[in-house]
Amino acid sequence: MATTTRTWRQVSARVRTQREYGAGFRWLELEMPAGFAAPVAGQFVQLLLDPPSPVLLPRPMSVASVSKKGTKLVVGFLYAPVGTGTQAIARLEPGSTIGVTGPLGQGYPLDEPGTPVLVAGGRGVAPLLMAADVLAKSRRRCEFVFGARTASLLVGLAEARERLAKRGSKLHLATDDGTRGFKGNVVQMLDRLAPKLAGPLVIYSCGPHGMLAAVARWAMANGARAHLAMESVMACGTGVCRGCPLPRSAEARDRVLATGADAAPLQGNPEWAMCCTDGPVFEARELDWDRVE
Amino acid sequence: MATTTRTWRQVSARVRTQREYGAGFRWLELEMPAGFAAPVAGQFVQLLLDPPSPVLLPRPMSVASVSKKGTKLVVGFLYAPVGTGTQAIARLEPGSTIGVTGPLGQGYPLDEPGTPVLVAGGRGVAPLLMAADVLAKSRRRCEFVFGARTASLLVGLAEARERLAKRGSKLHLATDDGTRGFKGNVVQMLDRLAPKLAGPLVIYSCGPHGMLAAVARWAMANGARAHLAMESVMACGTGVCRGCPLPRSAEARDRVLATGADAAPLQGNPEWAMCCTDGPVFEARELDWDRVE
Amino acid sequence: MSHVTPKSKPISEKRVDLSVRIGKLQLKNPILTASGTFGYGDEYAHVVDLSVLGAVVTKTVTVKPRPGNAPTRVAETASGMLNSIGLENVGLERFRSEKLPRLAKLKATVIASIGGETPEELETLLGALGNEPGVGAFEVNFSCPNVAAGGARFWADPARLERTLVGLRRLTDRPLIAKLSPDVTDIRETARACERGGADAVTAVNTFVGLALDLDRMRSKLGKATGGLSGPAIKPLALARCWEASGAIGIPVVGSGGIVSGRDALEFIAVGATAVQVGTATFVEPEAATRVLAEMRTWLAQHGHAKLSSLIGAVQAPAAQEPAKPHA
Amino acid sequence: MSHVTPKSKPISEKRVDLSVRIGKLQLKNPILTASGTFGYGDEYAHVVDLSVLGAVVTKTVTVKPRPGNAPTRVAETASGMLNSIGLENVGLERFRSEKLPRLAKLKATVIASIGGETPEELETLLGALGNEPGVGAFEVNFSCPNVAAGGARFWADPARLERTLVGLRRLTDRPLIAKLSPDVTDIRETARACERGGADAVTAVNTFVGLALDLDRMRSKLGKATGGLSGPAIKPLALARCWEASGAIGIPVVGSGGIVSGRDALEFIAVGATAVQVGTATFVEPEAATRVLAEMRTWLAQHGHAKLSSLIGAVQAPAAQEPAKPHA
Ligand SMILES: Cc1cc2nc3c(=O)[nH]c(=O)nc-3n(C[C@H](O)[C@H](O)[C@H](O)COP(=O)(O)OP(=O)(O)OC[C@H]3O[C@@H](n4cnc5c(N)ncnc54)[C@H](O)[C@@H]3O)c2cc1C
Ligand SMILES: Cc1cc2nc3c(=O)[nH]c(=O)nc-3n(C[C@H](O)[C@H](O)[C@H](O)COP(=O)(O)OP(=O)(O)OC[C@H]3O[C@@H](n4cnc5c(N)ncnc54)[C@H](O)[C@@H]3O)c2cc1C
Ligand SMILES: Cc1cc2nc3c(=O)[nH]c(=O)nc-3n(C[C@H](O)[C@H](O)[C@H](O)COP(=O)(O)O)c2cc1C
Ligand SMILES: Cc1cc2nc3c(=O)[nH]c(=O)nc-3n(C[C@H](O)[C@H](O)[C@H](O)COP(=O)(O)O)c2cc1C
Ligand code: FES
Ligand code: FES
Repeated sequence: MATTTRTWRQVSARVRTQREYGAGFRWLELEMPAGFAAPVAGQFVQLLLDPPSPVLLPRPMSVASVSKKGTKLVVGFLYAPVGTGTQAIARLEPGSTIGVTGPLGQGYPLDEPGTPVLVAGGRGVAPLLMAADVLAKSRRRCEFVFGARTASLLVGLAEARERLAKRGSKLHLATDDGTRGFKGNVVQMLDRLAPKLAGPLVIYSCGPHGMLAAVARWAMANGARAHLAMESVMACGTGVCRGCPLPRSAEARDRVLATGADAAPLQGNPEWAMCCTDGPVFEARELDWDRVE
Repeated sequence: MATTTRTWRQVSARVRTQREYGAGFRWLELEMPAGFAAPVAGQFVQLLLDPPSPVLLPRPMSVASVSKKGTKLVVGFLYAPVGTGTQAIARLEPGSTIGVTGPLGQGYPLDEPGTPVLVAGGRGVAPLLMAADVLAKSRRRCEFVFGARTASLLVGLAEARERLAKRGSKLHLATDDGTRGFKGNVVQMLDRLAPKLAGPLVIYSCGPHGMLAAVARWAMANGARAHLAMESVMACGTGVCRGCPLPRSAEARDRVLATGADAAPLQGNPEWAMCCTDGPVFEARELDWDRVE
Repeated sequence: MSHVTPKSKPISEKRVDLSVRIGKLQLKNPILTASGTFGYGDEYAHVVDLSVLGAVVTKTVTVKPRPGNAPTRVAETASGMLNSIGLENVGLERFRSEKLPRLAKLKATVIASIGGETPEELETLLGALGNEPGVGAFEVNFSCPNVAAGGARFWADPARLERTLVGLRRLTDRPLIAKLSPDVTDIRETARACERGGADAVTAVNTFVGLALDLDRMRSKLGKATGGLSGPAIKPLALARCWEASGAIGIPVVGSGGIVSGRDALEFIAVGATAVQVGTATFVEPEAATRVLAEMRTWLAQHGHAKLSSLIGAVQAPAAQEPAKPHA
Repeated sequence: MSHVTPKSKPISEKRVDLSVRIGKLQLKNPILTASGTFGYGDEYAHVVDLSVLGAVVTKTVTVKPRPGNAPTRVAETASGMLNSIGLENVGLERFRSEKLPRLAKLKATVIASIGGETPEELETLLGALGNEPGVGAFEVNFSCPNVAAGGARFWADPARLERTLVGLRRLTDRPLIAKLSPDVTDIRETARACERGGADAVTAVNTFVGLALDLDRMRSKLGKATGGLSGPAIKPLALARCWEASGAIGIPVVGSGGIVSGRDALEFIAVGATAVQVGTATFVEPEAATRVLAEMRTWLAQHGHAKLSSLIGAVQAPAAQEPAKPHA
């Protein structure tokens, strides 16, 4: 749920490193100035190219890692240069600057009870590796399901394997075409895996909306809770423009209507949740998955 | 006068070198692909940043040097990064590419009889050094008047001195504040210089419009011919948009009206000459200097 | 257009008087936020000191809460953005009970934007809010391009505008600002109708109707076919309409459309705007409005203008529109 | 808006039929040059093979030669440009004696753009050119924003448009295309008036009235106060107007405004345009029109569309404008 204490700032950050990450993705690390709050897994920032920029609006990007280098906060991103904005970000050299607004939105509630099952699709792996680290710090191991259409799209697999092993978590691979790991999708994998795990399960997931909807439905059908990191086209990223609606479930709608301002401190729209401030992480029961695009 | 045989092309050129040139100016050298005709002194090109560009239109730029490096044509530019477009050009690294449309417009008619006097203001020095080279090749020495408000704005002075000395031409410096050379402007310098030169004089000039107007008036008053490189805001640079008018003199107007299509093969507008195709170099008597901005 | 700025020596920024007046409302400076781009003010309060702005124009409020349009609601275009929010807002009740008190605490000068599908709805709103102590003025949104009923086209009729304003005028003694659509054949006519109806000012302009297609899915990028275009792309269009409107009426004009810098703000003021609104720029840079204010103050000081209000309409006379030397 | 494209296998580019028809005029493809941005055609003939284009629309010609407006005539804006050329052109006589023969040699399909300050002037032009063998169709410029008389606002009156077209209709058997201004409250009304008057098509749209200020000189960047805005900045606005016009009339619409790529062209076609014009893009890249044509052909082949004309209006039904799931 949205909180009224806002900690985000807009700052100018320095590019620390930037490199190819495989499968068409890139890895970007920014050094943040003092005063920028450390993001938690599942939160995002808005990246704004310095002027003159070929695009107008900032680009939302999930936080993929947070670390300290000396006294400096370093924030990492795993991204695909798909269009004008991200391609321009891809050309930034170390030492150059970029605007960052954040941390934004609601991250994963990693303190929920249950057996944590992390379900990643493609580049969704990054925030979940970050979540796995946090869970490990509070001595909770997790099951990490990593799926993709085909083996070559299991982006950053080597790193995932290494980091999860270090933390005693278990990696389960699934590819639609069976080129790596289990042949099938992550939901079929959940079906296989669940009976072996101690309930209740609490799922944290990030990936394409189609996958997230399937995971959400699986969770609701199987009595698990699931927290899903959504995306939407955005303008402001801060809840102001009302540009990033996601359809609330009937249940959430009724709750907003019943409890009014308390349930939705920001604006209390019973019909639509805002991806940027009510999310981007939503529990499965919050959204109407039939209407999610 | 505009010619109907068009030789310009739009090509992609490679940045060979780019460096500071002093007084806030930069020197840019582009390696042209085969098929790009060698520009003559006084002509210009349109530089178009590769997409995604922060500006829409190409930027007109006078050719400041033309040379052959091996089989490659290399074209040089002396420019000031004054706004978004030229500042973006200033960031181009060697090896990167840029679009070039050209050569465009009418250059200096360097074969006119008389004693050549080249009159440069500020960055106007570049095309005139190029003109001096061409004159030297046909064994004509020139008087080179180089003026600026103050000594530090005599951009590329060292290079000018060296190149002109090599060709046996004579450099005359003038600064408004007397910090270098003659104290006064280039027209006062012409007043002093003219009596010592064998008439008729043929002046080639490049610099701010105010200076060019003064030179033009001096030439008309003193029976000299003067060819002045003008500028205008431009869109196409190729005579099509009709966006770059300069006011014709009454004399030119009557001539266009009398001779019609022959006098102005492109469009024959008696009122306005187009900077990009009728110019950018105009003889003093072609324009109405009272209406030049 | 004629050149009227005296060439003066720079002065200290402290000496620059930025105050302007809209009807009875004295503003400490002409920089306002644009409705719908600053929420209800408090969303940005932790990064922007609202009390330094000329005023905060709140999101358009309607009688009933509105959930707004289905996704997708925003799409970027060349130097602009399309939006189809559909007037999502908390409704009159919560606006009054929750939003206004918070703005009062933040010491913002508040201009409340109200919107309705009918003159009656606007009267209901103004009847309820017209004497609220926390509201300095009202902006009446006659120009939302994104609602099925009561949108820009409905309000493009000068007679309807005039009649409606006459009705509203009786309900409040605060200044009434009529926000106009640019999508009309002649904005002078809608502006004049507002003046006749008793408006204290007009805002020129709201967004322009636009469309962007997702070719691969063969449908609009927005959930509705069309949206409203804002941002730098529309600045020249908004500026022309602001200039036309201000030449046609005697009441102040508030400029809006693509303002991103202090220079942009001054361009609107020079063509006749008394105040300006910063909209889309805030999505890019939350502190845009205060930066615009600072840049404007610096420019004025550097150019020796001690009084901003003397620049209003500096470039205005429509007679001077013709070139200096006419020619066949 | 509804999704109608079948997901098909790619086909060979050679199999793509690009032909379209405007009245009696069969065009080999829908890519035209926009009036005023391609001169009289021959200026670009050494870099562009005019015979591969759908048609070349020539610079608007008036009865008498016009010298055009005083400087400055162009100014760049965010993703756009303002122009105030003022219909500089060689006049009817030289157009017929010099320009048309050259275009004929270049094997271009020619659409002659004509402009007038009165219906009578247009009749004079069409009386003289209406049966010229070198002209395939006429575009009547009812929408120049940059002339004192006979400009966009003069022609924004539907009744005047209809009457004038009725008069022109008698003077030629070639297709008549009415080029409309976007600066109207409802382009459906001007479009319908043209259809009633006997036009074979309308072009939507010409440039939008805009203004850019030179703050340091406190005057317009142009010689006249306002100019016409073109380029990518206006694409969403032009697309919306093209979509509205094509939904309102039964005759073809020619799209214009900000088209730079094959995808842009297809967006206009998908919202109902039968052909499109490439304007400002040509100033940036002289070969823009042929590149747009090539990109369009490639897209169609890759998406398995054997017939471009089946895509015209693929995204059109205004009824489908509402979101799938309406909500209060
Ligand atoms: C909360 C959030 C977190 C995100 N995290 C990441 C991340 O960690 N890594 C990453 O690579 N991308 C992430 N994205 C997506 C990223 O923001 C878009 O890829 C980016 O905005 C595209 O910008 P562009 O200028 O390159 O492309 P554009 O030219 O704007 O568009 C190119 C393509 O990307 C699509 N696109 C545009 N905006 C979005 C968007 N907001 N979401 C999804 N697709 C979009 C367009 O429809 C188009 O097909 C995230 C988006 C959101 C909302
Ligand atoms: C024929 C010709 C030859 C030129 N040769 C040179 C040259 O050799 N070296 C050089 O440094 N510049 C030259 N210029 C000027 C150069 O084209 C402009 O400086 C450039 O277009 C500015 O682009 P910008 O995006 O950096 O600035 P903008 O942001 O477009 O404008 C910044 C400032 O430059 C002014 N400006 C814009 N366009 C022009 C223009 N066409 N002419 C003059 N001022 C302009 C603007 O009014 C503004 O004050 C030439 C111009 C022409 C027409
Ligand atoms: C996302 C968004 C929402 C808007 N909502 C409103 C609104 O509720 N009421 C209103 O009068 N104008 C609204 N506007 C219009 C703006 O107030 C402003 O007039 C317009 O965007 C042009 O200014 P700009 O280019 O600075 O954004 C909205 C604009 C945007 C972009
Ligand atoms: C410099 C310039 C001159 C133009 N001259 C004419 C003209 O003479 N007649 C006309 O009908 N349209 C004229 N136009 C409008 C274009 O034909 C076109 O409709 C408009 O520019 C929008 O398309 P674009 O964004 O692709 O340029 C002109 C446009 C520009 C930029
Ligand atoms: S992006 Fe503006 S409200 Fe979410
Ligand atoms: S710049 Fe287009 S005609 Fe000269």
